[in-house]
Amino acid sequence: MTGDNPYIPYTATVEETWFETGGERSIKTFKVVLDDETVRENWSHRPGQCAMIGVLGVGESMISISCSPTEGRFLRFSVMRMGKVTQALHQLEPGDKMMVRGPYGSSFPVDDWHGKQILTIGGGVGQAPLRPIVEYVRANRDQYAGLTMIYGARTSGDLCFKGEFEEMSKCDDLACHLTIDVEEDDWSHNVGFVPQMLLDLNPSPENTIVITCGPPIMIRFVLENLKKLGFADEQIYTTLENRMKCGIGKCGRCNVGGMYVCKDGPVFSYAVLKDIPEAFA
Amino acid sequence: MLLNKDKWPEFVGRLAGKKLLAPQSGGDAVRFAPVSDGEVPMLDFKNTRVPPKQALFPQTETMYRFQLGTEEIELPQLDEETIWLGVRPCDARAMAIVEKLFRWDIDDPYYLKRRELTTLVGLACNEPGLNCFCPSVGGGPASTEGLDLLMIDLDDRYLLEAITPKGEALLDVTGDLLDEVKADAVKEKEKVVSAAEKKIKRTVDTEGVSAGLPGLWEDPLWRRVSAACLGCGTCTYLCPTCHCFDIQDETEGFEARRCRMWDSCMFEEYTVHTSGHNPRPTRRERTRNRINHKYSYYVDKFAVTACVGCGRCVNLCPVNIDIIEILRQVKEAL
Amino acid sequence: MTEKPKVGVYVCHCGINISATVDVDAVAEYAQKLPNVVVARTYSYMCSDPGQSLIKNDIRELGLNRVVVASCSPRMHEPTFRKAIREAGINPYFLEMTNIREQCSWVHEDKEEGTAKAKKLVKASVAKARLLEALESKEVDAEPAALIIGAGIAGIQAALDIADAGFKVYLVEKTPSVGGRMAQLDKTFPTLDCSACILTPKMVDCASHPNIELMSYSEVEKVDGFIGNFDVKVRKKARYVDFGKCTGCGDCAAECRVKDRIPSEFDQGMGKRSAIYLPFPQAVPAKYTIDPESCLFLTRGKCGKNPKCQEVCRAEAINFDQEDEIVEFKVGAIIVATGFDPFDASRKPEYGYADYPNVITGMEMERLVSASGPTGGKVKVFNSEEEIEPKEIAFINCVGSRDKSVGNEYCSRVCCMYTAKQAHLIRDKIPDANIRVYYIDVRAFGKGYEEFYDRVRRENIRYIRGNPSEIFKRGNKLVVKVEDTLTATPLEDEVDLVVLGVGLEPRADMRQVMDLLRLSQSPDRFFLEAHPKLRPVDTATEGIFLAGCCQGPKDIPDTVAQAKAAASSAMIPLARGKVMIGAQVATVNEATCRGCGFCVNICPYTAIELVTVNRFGNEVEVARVNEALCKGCGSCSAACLSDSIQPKSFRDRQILPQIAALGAMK
Amino acid sequence: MSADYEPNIVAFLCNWCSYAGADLAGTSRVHYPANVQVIRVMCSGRVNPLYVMNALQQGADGVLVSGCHPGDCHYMEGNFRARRRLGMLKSLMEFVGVDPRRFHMSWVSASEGHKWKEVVEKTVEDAREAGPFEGFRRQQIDW
Amino acid sequence: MNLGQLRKIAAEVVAREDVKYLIGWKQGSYGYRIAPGFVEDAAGAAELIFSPLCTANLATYLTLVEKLPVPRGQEADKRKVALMVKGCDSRAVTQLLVEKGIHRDEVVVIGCPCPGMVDPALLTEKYPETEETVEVKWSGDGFLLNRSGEEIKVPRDELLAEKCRLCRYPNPVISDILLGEAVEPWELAEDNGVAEVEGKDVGGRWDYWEEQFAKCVRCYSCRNVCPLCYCQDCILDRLNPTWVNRAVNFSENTSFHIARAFHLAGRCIGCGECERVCPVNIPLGRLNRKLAREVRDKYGFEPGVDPEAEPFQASFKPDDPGDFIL
Ligand SMILES: Cc1cc2nc3c(=O)[nH]c(=O)nc-3n(C[C@H](O)[C@H](O)[C@H](O)COP(=O)(O)OP(=O)(O)OC[C@H]3O[C@@H](n4cnc5c(N)ncnc54)[C@H](O)[C@@H]3O)c2cc1C
Ligand SMILES: Cc1cc2nc3c(=O)[nH]c(=O)nc-3n(C[C@H](O)[C@H](O)[C@H](O)COP(=O)(O)OP(=O)(O)OC[C@H]3O[C@@H](n4cnc5c(N)ncnc54)[C@H](O)[C@@H]3O)c2cc1C
Ligand code: SF4
Ligand code: SF4
Ligand code: SF4
Ligand code: SF4
Ligand code: SF4
Ligand code: SF4
Repeated sequence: MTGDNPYIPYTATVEETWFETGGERSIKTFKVVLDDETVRENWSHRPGQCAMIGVLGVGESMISISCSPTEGRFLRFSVMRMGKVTQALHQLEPGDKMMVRGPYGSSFPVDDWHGKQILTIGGGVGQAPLRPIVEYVRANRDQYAGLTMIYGARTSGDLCFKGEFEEMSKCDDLACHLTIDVEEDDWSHNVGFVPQMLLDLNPSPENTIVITCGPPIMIRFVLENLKKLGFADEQIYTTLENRMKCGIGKCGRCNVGGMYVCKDGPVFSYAVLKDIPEAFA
Repeated sequence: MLLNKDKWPEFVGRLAGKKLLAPQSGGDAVRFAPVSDGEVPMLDFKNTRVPPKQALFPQTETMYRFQLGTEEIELPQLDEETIWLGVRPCDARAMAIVEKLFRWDIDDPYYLKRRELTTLVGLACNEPGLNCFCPSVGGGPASTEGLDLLMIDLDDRYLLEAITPKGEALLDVTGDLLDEVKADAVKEKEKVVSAAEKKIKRTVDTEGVSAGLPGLWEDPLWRRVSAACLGCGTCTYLCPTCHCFDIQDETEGFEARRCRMWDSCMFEEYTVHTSGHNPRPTRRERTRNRINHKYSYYVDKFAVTACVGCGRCVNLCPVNIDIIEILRQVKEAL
Repeated sequence: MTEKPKVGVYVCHCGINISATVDVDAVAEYAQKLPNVVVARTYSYMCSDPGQSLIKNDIRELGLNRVVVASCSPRMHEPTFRKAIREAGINPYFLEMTNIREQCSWVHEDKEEGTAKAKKLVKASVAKARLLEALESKEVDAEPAALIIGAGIAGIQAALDIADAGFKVYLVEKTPSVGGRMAQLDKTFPTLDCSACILTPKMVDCASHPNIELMSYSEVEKVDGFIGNFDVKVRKKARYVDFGKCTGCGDCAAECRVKDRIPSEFDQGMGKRSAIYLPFPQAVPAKYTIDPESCLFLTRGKCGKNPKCQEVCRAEAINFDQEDEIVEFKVGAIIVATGFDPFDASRKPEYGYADYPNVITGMEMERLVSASGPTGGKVKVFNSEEEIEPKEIAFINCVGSRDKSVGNEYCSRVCCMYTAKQAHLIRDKIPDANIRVYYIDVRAFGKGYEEFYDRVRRENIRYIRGNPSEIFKRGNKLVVKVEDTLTATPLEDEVDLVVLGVGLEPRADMRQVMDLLRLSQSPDRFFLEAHPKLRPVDTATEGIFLAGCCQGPKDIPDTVAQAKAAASSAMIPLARGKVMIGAQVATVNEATCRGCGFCVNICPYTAIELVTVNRFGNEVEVARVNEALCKGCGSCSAACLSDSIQPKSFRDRQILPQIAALGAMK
Repeated sequence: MSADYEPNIVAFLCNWCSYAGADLAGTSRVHYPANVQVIRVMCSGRVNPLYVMNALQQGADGVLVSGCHPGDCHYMEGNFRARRRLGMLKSLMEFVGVDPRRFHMSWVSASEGHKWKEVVEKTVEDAREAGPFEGFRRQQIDW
Repeated sequence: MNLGQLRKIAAEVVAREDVKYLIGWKQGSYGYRIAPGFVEDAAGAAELIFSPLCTANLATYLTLVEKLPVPRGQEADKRKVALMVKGCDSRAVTQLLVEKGIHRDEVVVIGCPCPGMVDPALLTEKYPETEETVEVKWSGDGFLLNRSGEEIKVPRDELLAEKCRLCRYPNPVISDILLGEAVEPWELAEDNGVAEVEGKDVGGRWDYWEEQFAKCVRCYSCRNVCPLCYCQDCILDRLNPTWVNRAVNFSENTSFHIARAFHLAGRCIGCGECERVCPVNIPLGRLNRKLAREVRDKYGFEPGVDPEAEPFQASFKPDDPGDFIL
């Protein structure tokens, strides 16, 4: 039964880890490689999908896969330390085993977006599911019109993937806009909330797809502002993070209205989501 | 086929060798319990408090075992064939309804394996309970859906109808105890069944409910009907169609297992995000979700209502939150 | 705790102390396989320098972050190993000790059994060690000042000692003068020193000491904080006399319109005073005070045309507009020296204290024999109408002491002796008096006491063993009804004067002080000390000490001894200038606390209080621990139903795995 | 019940009296059975009564809680509190059918090494008589 | 009690500015059922009843309200909740006051002296439930049923609920408004349930409870309905640390029940709700009553009668029984 038992995780080995942010709710990134070669070869995920990762004896958590399949045959997870499972995950060091099952959920329809301008708007750990898009677009540069990234956090210490932005800003048609909530020394980028920065940048809705991800309150205001800027519902995508246990549409708790976030989501077009009353609860 | 009731003990005897469960009265609450060898269960009860959904979806199921510190996973042995005797049609229907979910998209190996190993022998209801309303939701006191074999009590004999090959197999091993069905028995059956249907009083018209529910999202009725809710698990744990579960790792020394257990959308903790944010923060949202799930979401996904009208939640809700009454109010509000 | 636990296990041979009964190598081998254990070693003496170095090296080289030492009792070497691992750079609380000597190798004979048990214990220690948390003990500054409440002999003595040591003392006295009960005494047993002669110099010192800020006629209103850092608020009551201007001449009192009409507290109501008064001639400070309850001007708003006192005071010190003044200051330690009340004899109606003027208390007798007393030292009593010198005098001991019927089971410790003293003084003044003492037992336990008692008995003072049942009047005489229990003869003894040897009781207003400082009472209702034997001057609250009769009845020598003890204890934090706040304290999970306050009731150190916090706009009450007061006993935690309060290092989530480890393996 | 059955006992000892008493037993080389495993807590008042239940569920056959004699508690009254709580627990456990021989409480002072030995012997003997407590075991269930 | 008076007073109370709503009993959806009623206006007040079927203890709702985050700039609603209580319910309120689960100024307590409730199980056994609503009243020394127009008088002893047979406080111990006349407390019955268990030997008791606890589905109704189980995060289903595994089996269920009963020692006021709501009929009351009796007999303590009392579990007496100590 192991083979077709969707609840059985694969073993993977942690190759590298580093902290993205510090503090009580630190975010740690894991680069892991699936142990079994066939499994590794057969694994294919798309930007936006996630996986159930965990530690045997403690439990599992749904975490976005924060790398693009174009990056190589490994997986990356950026995990914020929240509770029981994420705490156990944080204790993993290179060489330790992590249990992984997936990939799960819907993905961003990146192939439908060919020729379009891509705008990502992220907040905090919400950048994790956006990062694969950025990477995917970078890897397939010629197929997209361009990419703009807006990313903010409370403080500079709360920004994930900091090292990568430098490099990114060097590419001429990739615009990378960073912001933090309050003024800090040695901060050369913007100061202010993400939704406001969006307004300030005033991107044109034309031929553009927006993907936003972050804390519920940020999303709410970003959506409002996108409306102001003239974006249509169909142009906007976001992800939801409801609580889930099984990841495969059985355990019941992740539903928003009639949708299961683990199956029908986590990626949703705003056109769909706006009619689901529970989605922004 | 017909089985004379005096041959009932012998019939039961023939089933020996497989694990047999039947309703038994423990104190004043009837429940399914294993039948020991030589024991003859009498099927003279209305319905069990706890539904037989546990046949396929045990309250706690070990998904796999492992030793702490290793990654070797061991699956539980699922190979015992069981026969559940005296399953009421609504409960069997419920199992069929839930199976749709467990088969949807990705198969749930545990549920399906258990279904394979289980033979469900039903018993039609001649005396429906006060809160039975199966006809309102597409069922009936002699519904066969989900069953392998249905028995209908015709006073001194049982009428046995095989529904699936598994049911037929049962008739095969007991063939010598059975008589062919004659017209009188068929007539009698019809009489019994329609009499039973007539005894169902607390019915409710569910026409249009599924389509109409989304429009009632913010209706004041939800607050009204949920105000008294205690947020306990009674209505959901005892509901034959409720199927939500929690997954937990449990350890004992170095031994550990990952298991799943019933969960309930009426619990506050059910949807709480780790951050503390709860998308369903009050009993109003939770009650609304329960009704919507059964009468709208499930219908949209699987074209069937996830309520079989067994009446358990009505009987046992400690504070008289009555799904029949809620449906009436929903109808009114439409 | 984010890092992965990396445990090192160190099993000690302790020479052969352990290894004779425990196969230490087997234990280490076993430990090596436990989850998160990086290294397990044995060594002959773990506590030795090389042993400690072994641990330290592993910490540095293998990156250990948890250490389990399986050796002797933690009561022995926990500090040693804590220090060692701290030196190697990890938090000292990342240590767990396994006792395989005192509670294993030394008490078991069978090596197999001993080894098996040692393994289990190590396993439990590893289970806990993985979950240990880093703790910091904090040090905070201590204010180099002390507050002393009550200026009887206890308070005075403590104040002088602390002040002499160079610390600031705030001495707060409720009444207008310092001195307390001792000032009321005539001579003191057993040496018969004149009380005033030995006390007055100390009172004066107190007032003039540069380090003592004396606040008489004042009361402490509020005390917050903890050892080293108490915030104190004192109310200086209005005296209506300008403290700076009053010269203490007394002209005012002499002219007061209610002169000699107000019963004097000092003279036990036997003498009279004015509304403006000095409690007694030697009072310190020698400043007058207007009693607002008897002053005509203050009670009626009018005193003749003009208040007389104001008219006569040449220093112009009288000021009726004066108001209470609140002063606030900070101290590092507090001494409570609020003393006692004499037992109220009217609570024993059978003795007729309230009915007969010639039944008096010992305290009244003190004033009566005193040369400065209301009678100028002449012993005379009113026998109905006439004033006589009593010839037949009976003392009764144990009035209000050792007496369940009034709720005082204790012995007051001074009555036997002061009765003897007073009998002696009367013998001096009325040589032909017939004096007897009714007693239950005579307790003369102090230095020189038995000798003194013997001397008094030889002065023709009869001691009759018996507890009088009744006193009534017959003609001009009082009749003491009693049974002489030695001869079993019932007596009806006719006397002129009965002196009741009243016992000592807690101050009537001590509840206020208890609430103020959150102190507790012992069953005798005096203040409860932290430990009856080993910490007799400490209270449950660190930094608060007891001196004198507020802790229990005692005589002057004991009072002074205790005052000096309290002073030296109080000076410890003052002298160090710092206090340590324990690391192993309780903490509250405010998210789950239901604010029931069980823990608040339970904490013997009043370390917990309920505070109101804002939970997403809702006000909820939750418990909060004052880490400076908490001692980490954990009693609160066992009563918290929602497990919201947990002592660090002994949390449920640290102990439960320990239990599991001990249970699981047979 | 096999003749060589050795009960497994978990004991909770307060740091100041009972743990010290047990240490004294060691220093005085008093011998006693090896069945008792000690968990040190600061005060008997720390012992959450549910520890007793938990220990039995996790595989102990008997549980002992020991603290200072009344009036001797290092924290003044922790042992009084333990007495009330654990007394209630004992009644409850007995009512539920847990053999009372499985749970004991004692006062052992720091100078009572010999008493500690007696307490251990009594606890072990009682637990032995009560037999293995399999009924309540966690690991036995549906594993 | 006069229903008119009840409804009038209820209407007055809910009309008050400082009252959010009133919780009382109203006719349920069918048969003998009674439902808790949350009354906000006079129309709602007119539905209130008080009858021998009003067994439910509404005090539990005092602590069951979800405190939602208050939007910025808004104030939390601090108005009072009015609550109808019987004798036993009023003890729950009192105990809540002792434990600061609520504060006195947050409630308006409307006391209903209670002549004793009907046991719904006994009632349905004798007179099966119907879909029509049935009115039950007190009448003289018994109960009066009105089933489809037919009046049936049943002697009190036949139907009296067990908790009422053992009730010492039929009159509210605390109330702001008292409806009707105080009732005369009656003679207490023997606690046969507890005695039955006590009559068994230790092994017999274990077997008895094993059978009972094995039935439990851990729906947590018993806990949720209990007015004194109001922890934000109950230890019985908490994960870190785990006291009781979420797996449902005899071992975990036994822990669950021991812990629950223990948590209620000296706090349970005997309203019998846990036992009433248990869907699988586990006689939970026996556990609680046994402990309540110990607390009363051995420790001289009765919870829920004095709002100023020190909580039993947070206090001690130097002479508490200690005869079990070695
Ligand atoms: C689609 C999706 C993508 C996510 N991506 C990321 C990511 O990239 N990085 C990241 O840091 N976090 C992500 N999260 C959130 C992450 O799953 C939770 O923070 C995590 O499960 C917390 O588990 P815990 O055991 O540490 O917390 P606890 O509070 O101790 O949780 C206990 C149990 O509850 C479950 N649980 C609690 N909250 C959640 C939740 N929000 N979702 C699912 N299960 C929950 C856990 O499975 C666990 O068994 C994502 C969630 C979803 C649904
Ligand atoms: C009749 C009698 C005779 C005695 N004879 C002798 C004897 O001969 N020899 C001997 O050794 N002992 C004798 N004693 C005992 C002796 O009186 C005491 O030992 C001694 O007085 C105790 O001193 P103290 O400072 O503790 O208390 P106290 O003298 O009572 O002093 C306490 C002081 O605190 C003040 N105070 C109280 N409450 C407050 C407050 N809230 N705020 C501020 N100030 C407050 C009081 O006003 C008082 O000034 C005798 C006792 C009695 C009753
Ligand atoms: S509806 Fe009834 S049974 Fe369901 S959770 Fe609410 S109170 Fe419990
Ligand atoms: S919702 Fe109620 S009536 Fe419907 S199937 Fe579930 S328990 Fe039965
Ligand atoms: S006992 Fe527990 S729940 Fe109650 S106030 Fe204290 S910490 Fe909070
Ligand atoms: S651990 Fe002890 S001292 Fe600290 S708060 Fe709790 S009861 Fe008080
Ligand atoms: S109500 Fe009954 S079934 Fe539900 S948890 Fe309580 S005892 Fe178990
Ligand atoms: S069982 Fe205990 S922890 Fe749970 S809610 Fe009740 S009192 Fe609180």
